[in-house]
Amino acid sequence: MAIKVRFFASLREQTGISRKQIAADGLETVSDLWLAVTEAPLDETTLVAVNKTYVGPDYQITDGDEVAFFPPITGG
Amino acid sequence: MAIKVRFFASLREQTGISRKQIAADGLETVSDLWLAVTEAPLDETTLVAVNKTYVGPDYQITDGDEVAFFPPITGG
Amino acid sequence: MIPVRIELRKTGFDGFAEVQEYRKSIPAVSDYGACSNFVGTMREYNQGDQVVSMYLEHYSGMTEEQLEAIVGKAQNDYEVLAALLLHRIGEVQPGEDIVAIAVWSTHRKDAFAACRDIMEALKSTAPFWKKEQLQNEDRWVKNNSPGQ
Amino acid sequence: MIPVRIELRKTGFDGFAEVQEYRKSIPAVSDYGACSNFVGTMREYNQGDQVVSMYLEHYSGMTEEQLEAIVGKAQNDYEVLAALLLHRIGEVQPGEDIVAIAVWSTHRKDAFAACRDIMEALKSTAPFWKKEQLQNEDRWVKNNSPGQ
Repeated sequence: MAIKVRFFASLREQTGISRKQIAADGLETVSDLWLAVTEAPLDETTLVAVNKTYVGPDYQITDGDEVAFFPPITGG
Repeated sequence: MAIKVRFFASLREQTGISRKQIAADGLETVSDLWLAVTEAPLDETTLVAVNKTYVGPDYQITDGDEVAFFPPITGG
Repeated sequence: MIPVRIELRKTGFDGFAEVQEYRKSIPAVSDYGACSNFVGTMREYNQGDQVVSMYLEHYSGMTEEQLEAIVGKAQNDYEVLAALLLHRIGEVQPGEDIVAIAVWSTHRKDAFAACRDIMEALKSTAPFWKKEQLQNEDRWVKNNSPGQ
Repeated sequence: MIPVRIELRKTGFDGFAEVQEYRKSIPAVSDYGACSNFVGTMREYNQGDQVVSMYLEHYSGMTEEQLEAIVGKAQNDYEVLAALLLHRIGEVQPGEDIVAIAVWSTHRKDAFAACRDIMEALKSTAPFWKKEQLQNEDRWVKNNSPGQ
């Protein structure tokens, strides 16, 4: 399946990836996706959104999803 | 002793008095003063200030005081 | 001395314009990161009746002293870097602003709390009285409800 | 439909001027008697360091949706007669405003609570990230402290 992965802020700089299309066959959750892309376990401070909605680390990804990873937010 | 009495808002209209100089000899408290001027007991909702500071009903008046009586405040 | 302005105003004002203007008088790039601002405006209807206009009576001298004490207490209780408190007196029309409060602080917690406390204290201890002119009669507003 | 404006802005603004302008677009004499307004401003110093400028990153699409959900929740929890939420994005200089929130209600209790809740929710759920340019290095701001 095709997943669009996005990283923001410090995670974008650390991974060197802003947005990337992934053939995520065999991956089930957003945690699996993170591990496949970064080769490290998902940190609990990292926030995850699928199709622009916050999800937990066990959220199941499906074909066409846009999955975004970002650090704690600092707006306002 | 000479006391300056002032009434504000609805109390000014009810008493017909805005400000009045009183020879308050024999009066001890602001409650006594109210009774002498209005011929009724001081209502507990009425606020009292002596020399522009809030006081309780038993506050002792002294020569030269400015004593103000007013209803609950409604600013803001 | 931190900048504080407390003022009773006889004529109409726009609360937000006043806060904007006041901010220009305090250091432009300062340590303040947060401003909590409250503007109270005269409504056209009160207790189900249309209010044509309103008269705001005060106790000259005592009202100013109370407002200073109220802002002083907020400065004591919170980090206040600058404050503005402006209150209308005299004849007021519906839609006109009655009160504007603005408190600057480093962070939002103190700014919000100080602004809120000043407003509550003003409603309960500053000598102002509202007389409403309805279409067929006048009436004194009875009292302010705490925290509403 | 109550008037609500939510906007991300790339260029500098004066939060109070924006609230003043916005108010002109809602009914002049309305039922609102109270407006609680918050303006957050970029400080020159953060964590002891002088900050030369700042970059505000956001997640286009999601940020707007989150802000709409935040204001929607406040409308659900409180009486909100009108609301403005304006947030800066991109390059920001010290002394410039970052966020302006204004909530109009009949009485002060709901106005204060809604404005405060919107600000807290924005700080905890709206995707924005601050990168500070110091004199010799850049750094990402680590996190927002709840309620501060």
